[in-house]
Amino acid sequence: MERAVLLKSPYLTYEGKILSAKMIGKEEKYFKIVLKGGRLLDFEPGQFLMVAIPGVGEAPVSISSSPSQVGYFELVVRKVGTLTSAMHKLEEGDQVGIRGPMGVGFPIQILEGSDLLFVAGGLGIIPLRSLINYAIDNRRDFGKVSILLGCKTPENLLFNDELDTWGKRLDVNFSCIVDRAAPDWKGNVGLITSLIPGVNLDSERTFAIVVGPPIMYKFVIAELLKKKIPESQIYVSLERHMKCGIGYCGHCQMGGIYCCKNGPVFQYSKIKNNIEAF
Amino acid sequence: MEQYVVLNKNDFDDFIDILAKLQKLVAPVKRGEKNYAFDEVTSSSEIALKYIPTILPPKKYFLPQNETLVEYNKKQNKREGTLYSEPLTIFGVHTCDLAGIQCLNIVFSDRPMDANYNLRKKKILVIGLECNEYCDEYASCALMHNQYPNGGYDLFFTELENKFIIHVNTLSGEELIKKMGMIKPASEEDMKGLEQLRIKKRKIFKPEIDISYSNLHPLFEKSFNNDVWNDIGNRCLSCTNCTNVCPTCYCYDMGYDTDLDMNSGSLIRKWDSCQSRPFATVAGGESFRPERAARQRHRYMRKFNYAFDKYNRYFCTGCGRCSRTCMAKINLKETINTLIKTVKAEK
Amino acid sequence: MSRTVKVDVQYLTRIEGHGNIVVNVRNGKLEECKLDIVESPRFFEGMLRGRSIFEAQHITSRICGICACAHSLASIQAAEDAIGFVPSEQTKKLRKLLLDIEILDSHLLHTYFLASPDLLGVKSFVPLIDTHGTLVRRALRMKKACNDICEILVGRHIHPISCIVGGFTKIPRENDIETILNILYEMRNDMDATVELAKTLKFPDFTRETEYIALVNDTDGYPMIEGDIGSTDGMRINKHEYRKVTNEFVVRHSSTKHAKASRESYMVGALARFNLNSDKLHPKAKMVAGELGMKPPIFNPFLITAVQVIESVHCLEEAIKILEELQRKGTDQKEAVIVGINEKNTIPVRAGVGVGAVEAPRGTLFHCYEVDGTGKIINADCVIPTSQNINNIERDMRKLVPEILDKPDEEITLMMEMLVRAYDPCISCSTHFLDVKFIDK
Amino acid sequence: MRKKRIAFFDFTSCEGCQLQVANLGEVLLDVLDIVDVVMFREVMSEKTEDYDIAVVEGSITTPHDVERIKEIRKKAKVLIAFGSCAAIGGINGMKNNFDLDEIKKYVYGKNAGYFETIKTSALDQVVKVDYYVYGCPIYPPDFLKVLKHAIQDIPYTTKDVAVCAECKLNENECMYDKGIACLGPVTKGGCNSWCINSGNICYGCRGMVKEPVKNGCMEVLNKYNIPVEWITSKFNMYNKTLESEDKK
Ligand SMILES: Cc1cc2nc3c(=O)[nH]c(=O)nc-3n(C[C@H](O)[C@H](O)[C@H](O)COP(=O)(O)OP(=O)(O)OC[C@H]3O[C@@H](n4cnc5c(N)ncnc54)[C@H](O)[C@@H]3O)c2cc1C
Ligand code: SF4
Ligand code: SF4
Ligand code: SF4
Repeated sequence: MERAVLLKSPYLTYEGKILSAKMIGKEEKYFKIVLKGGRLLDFEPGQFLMVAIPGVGEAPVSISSSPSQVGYFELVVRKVGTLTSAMHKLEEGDQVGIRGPMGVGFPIQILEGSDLLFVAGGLGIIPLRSLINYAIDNRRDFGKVSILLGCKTPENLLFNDELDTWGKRLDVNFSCIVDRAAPDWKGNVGLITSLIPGVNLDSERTFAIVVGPPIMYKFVIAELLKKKIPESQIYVSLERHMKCGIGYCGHCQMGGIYCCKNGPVFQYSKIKNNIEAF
Repeated sequence: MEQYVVLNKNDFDDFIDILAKLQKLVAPVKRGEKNYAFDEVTSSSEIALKYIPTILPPKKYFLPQNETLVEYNKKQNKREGTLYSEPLTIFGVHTCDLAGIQCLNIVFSDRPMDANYNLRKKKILVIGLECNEYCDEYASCALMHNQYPNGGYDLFFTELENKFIIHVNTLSGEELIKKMGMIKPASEEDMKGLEQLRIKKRKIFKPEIDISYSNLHPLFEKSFNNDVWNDIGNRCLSCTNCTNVCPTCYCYDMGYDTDLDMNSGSLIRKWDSCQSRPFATVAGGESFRPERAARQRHRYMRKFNYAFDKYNRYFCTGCGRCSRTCMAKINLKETINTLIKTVKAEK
Repeated sequence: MSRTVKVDVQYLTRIEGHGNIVVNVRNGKLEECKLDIVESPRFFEGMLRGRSIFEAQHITSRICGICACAHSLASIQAAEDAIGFVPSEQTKKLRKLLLDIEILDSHLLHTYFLASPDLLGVKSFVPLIDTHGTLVRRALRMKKACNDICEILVGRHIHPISCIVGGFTKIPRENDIETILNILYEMRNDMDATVELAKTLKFPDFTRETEYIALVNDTDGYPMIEGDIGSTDGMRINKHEYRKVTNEFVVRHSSTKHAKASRESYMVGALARFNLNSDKLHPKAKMVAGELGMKPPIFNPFLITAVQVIESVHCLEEAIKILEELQRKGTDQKEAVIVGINEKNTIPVRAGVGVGAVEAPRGTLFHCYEVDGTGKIINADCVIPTSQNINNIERDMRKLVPEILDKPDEEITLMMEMLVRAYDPCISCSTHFLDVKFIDK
Repeated sequence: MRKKRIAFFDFTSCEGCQLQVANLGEVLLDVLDIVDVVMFREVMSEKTEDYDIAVVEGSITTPHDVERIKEIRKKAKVLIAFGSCAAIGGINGMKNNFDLDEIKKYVYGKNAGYFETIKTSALDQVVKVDYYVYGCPIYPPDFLKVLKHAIQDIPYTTKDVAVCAECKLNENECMYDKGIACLGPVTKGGCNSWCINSGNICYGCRGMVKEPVKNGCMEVLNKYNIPVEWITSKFNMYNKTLESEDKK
């Protein structure tokens, strides 16, 4: 066997340096990262990275910060398995391998000038936060902005400080709901779907952007359709098992399309008939 | 360049000897009672010229089961895309497997380019071999239009009574022929012999299923909710054999492996199968194809529906391996026949 | 003398399995002296009942991880004996080869990792990595070589895969034989170094004459896999009568049975084989015996380790001899047996009792099965070398303790441990109890 | 960083899995570079109570075993079930095919009262287990993989894919093609189809995959005309212990 070094390989990673790291939830750790050598990460909200620790593994992780936030980017990782546990051991100054950005993000050009309704369930807030902050940073490019956030319990809420600022802004409608309340919880209790009927929206001007656990989509989308939001104005971001991130390895395939390459952001009208999507 | 030449059977031994000396040579050999496998050979006596599709298709040489993609060394802060490859000649590839290689070629020339596949491929010489008879009842090469050679090789051998007619298809093939002293140009008579064989074959190789090539795609498009998936789903054991042996299945897993020094190591690509449950399971345990029925449907759809949409080509070569290997006797031809019957009835 | 000594070694180390040593000397009088076997009983004989005779090998090889091949071979021999199957010449040769490699492997493990740390004054081989780096590397290399050979021959050393009733499911090809031979040729250098090492080791001086038992036969070869049961007290009986020798009896403090033959106790293993059959050793091994000054009969159990080195040389050379012959004649691949043959009834079965007797690294190992007309096991019995030796070990201990009473406690303890270790006991093997219900036919 | 301190323990077993460690050859020295083996009774006399990782071989078969494993669990930060006996009960579980009193009498005879024995348990039926190394004996590359994860303190899961997958990649002729029953389709892979490569069948020593298909298997047996007992008798060899019992 001859060994050759490939100058270009889609599986090679860049080096990322962790600027800071902290726990922001029971199982979630936040990372602020820069690419080494001043390399810029040119991405759209909704795109993701393949994050690697050599010797341990690699996993898809959404970029949680907005592209308007320059100088560094942010990731939030929940500890569930091999790689994510290893990531939780990383601290400021440590390195990670980065491939990406991968996939198709939210279509900012299409969204601009319209009303936005964000619906986030659980960890869905991690990728959605990128677009929310983008919209807030470029507030004047958009119409009405509403955010609906659902979570299991109040302790599971991430980005508490940021949620507060969103809540305090007069140009953002923010509501939050939990499945199960804690004694000192004063907010809403119930399923996220129960918030939708109360939202005041102009269905023709509104784009709904939904990210959450698999079971959430069916019910949320049904509510949105009841509100007469056109199917073509609903965007979702889907999670699938991914290995290569570039449309080869087959793990993320849903029907004929690849979640990593054709998604993870999809226009609902385009995939509603894909029997493996929801 | 395109030309036909002739090798006398008496010279076949010498031909293989020379071939084996030039670079590593693999060819079908007998494995166990009823099986064959591509394996390294050094003389013609080891080669099974009459063989039914090998346990694994030649894809194992193009897309190795375990392949190093990246090597790293933490202390030296080094990461390198790596390719391990060697010059190789594959002798005796049937037309169905040639089609399989073509399918993989199409897939891996998508963007971003998979350098490992494409560079390795450049080092492989492919010598095809025509089937003059049917392999067995599992084959459906005629339905899939793969019973005749259709490119994808450097040289192609057709066995006539006492000689092989060789079609030279590429420059590499031509160079190889030049190194062989015993090769002669094909005469008109030889060509007539070849033509006659093909005519004879036309009578033997008839579409194995009563459906036209072009109707397969619409058939599968209409079959998402067919009961047949539940039926085979109930029988399937998820042993993953059907996908591993398929010449056009290329799904893979990737994982890092570290050396014992905990410093250096590599990123390895391994074959993976959509028939196993973990394949589409995400953190939290949610599986997107939890039922075997859905996994089986996915396998079929990838062959007859999705690939056709994307590449305008079926990703089934008709080699019959999946049916042959399946211990639950899930049979591709039967499945398609059931679909034909039930989809018609639905209308 | 009014000395009081209490030795209580819990979980004896560097032996296979769990055992404790208890010695009690009060006012110079030996009150208690025993080797407690505290291994959990494993019920192999009980579990075998109802199993097909063709499954016995797979199960009984799991009795012991160190001598899994010997158990396999004894089990197969018993099974084939019971159903009246006669293996081919090639099979017999391959089995002999396998046993040679097993003994080689086991002796190396014992000499280098279990016994030599005592003789070099350390607690284990780990400190030796720094002080005796070449020695440790050599030991690991030799062990790995045996392992690699077993991998080619039977799939793996621990719980061999391809060696079953009827023969081998996989027969080494030409290139396999060549590979193994090369490994063995290369090992000769390391073996020479091992002999040199043995020359430097100082073994404690102690003698106790006992009865020595091993397989004997009338061939020229060193008996390993076929023969009658022979003893230095002049006994020679057919293997089917093994119970006359092993004579097992149950002792309260031990989960293994004790044994006695012509006298109150006897010894099996390398030293017993040497005392009985040394004239049949390979010439090279005989030479090594001379170099080490070993001449039978030897009554010092501490010298078992030295004899193991001699046997290692023998096994290495024997293995090479067998392989060179196979290389000359070639192997017949058609003899490969298909594993399910039993289920396909290609080997006829009949009711009967079969005995397997082979020389395992630690001594004569007996397996005995009674099967019914369908080939199912009705009764099973396995007599393991260590359970035959334990009685003898205790008697050695009883003689040794008074002789070393003038030494400090730690030294006495160490001597006791070394004595037990010298026997290379294999305790998980020997924990089996069977009330003798067996009807000898 | 201090090297992790590893201690080996054995319960009811043949100690073959520990021996597989000694069989690593010179690789063992590389292992000793990254960890401190502080206790390994089979080949070492050193003893200590201070260890990070307990590698435990063998099943739990006596009341004393139960106490001892609980003690080890208390002291160890990480516990690795090492080999089939520890991970799934393994061959010792065959005992559970019999009535406990009956088998005791058969083997002990009139001395049945001397020794206590209980139904065979896998470690995780008694204490919490962090890592599993399957196999009878363990497959060394598998062990090294788990060890590397354990010293980094990150989880490791054996992929839930049948032995058949590896068997096919090794291009073995399938046993079912020869009309012989094989446990490959229901057994967790990772051994590189060791046994089949050497011409034997798979006996299921690594335990079952998460979702074995009962009805599918039955149909296969019918098709090949293989009596169910051939499969069940093999199945009862290694997989009896975990039957119908919950994990800790
Ligand atoms: C587009 C996308 C964006 C994501 N963004 C985030 C994020 O921002 N933050 C976050 O915490 N998580 C995110 N995830 C999920 C994250 O990728 C998985 O949690 C991670 O891959 C688990 O890896 P592991 O090595 O820790 O787990 P493993 O030890 O490999 O396995 C644990 C479990 O995770 C499943 N799993 C393994 N690999 C993947 C995979 N590639 N994708 C999904 N599940 C997998 C396994 O089936 C198993 O059930 C995202 C996933 C996708 C597809
Ligand atoms: S080979 Fe058969 S049983 Fe195995 S996964 Fe494929 S369809 Fe299922
Ligand atoms: S031999 Fe056994 S493991 Fe291999 S494919 Fe057949 S059933 Fe599976
Ligand atoms: S093939 Fe089966 S029995 Fe053999 S090692 Fe693998 S799991 Fe164990």
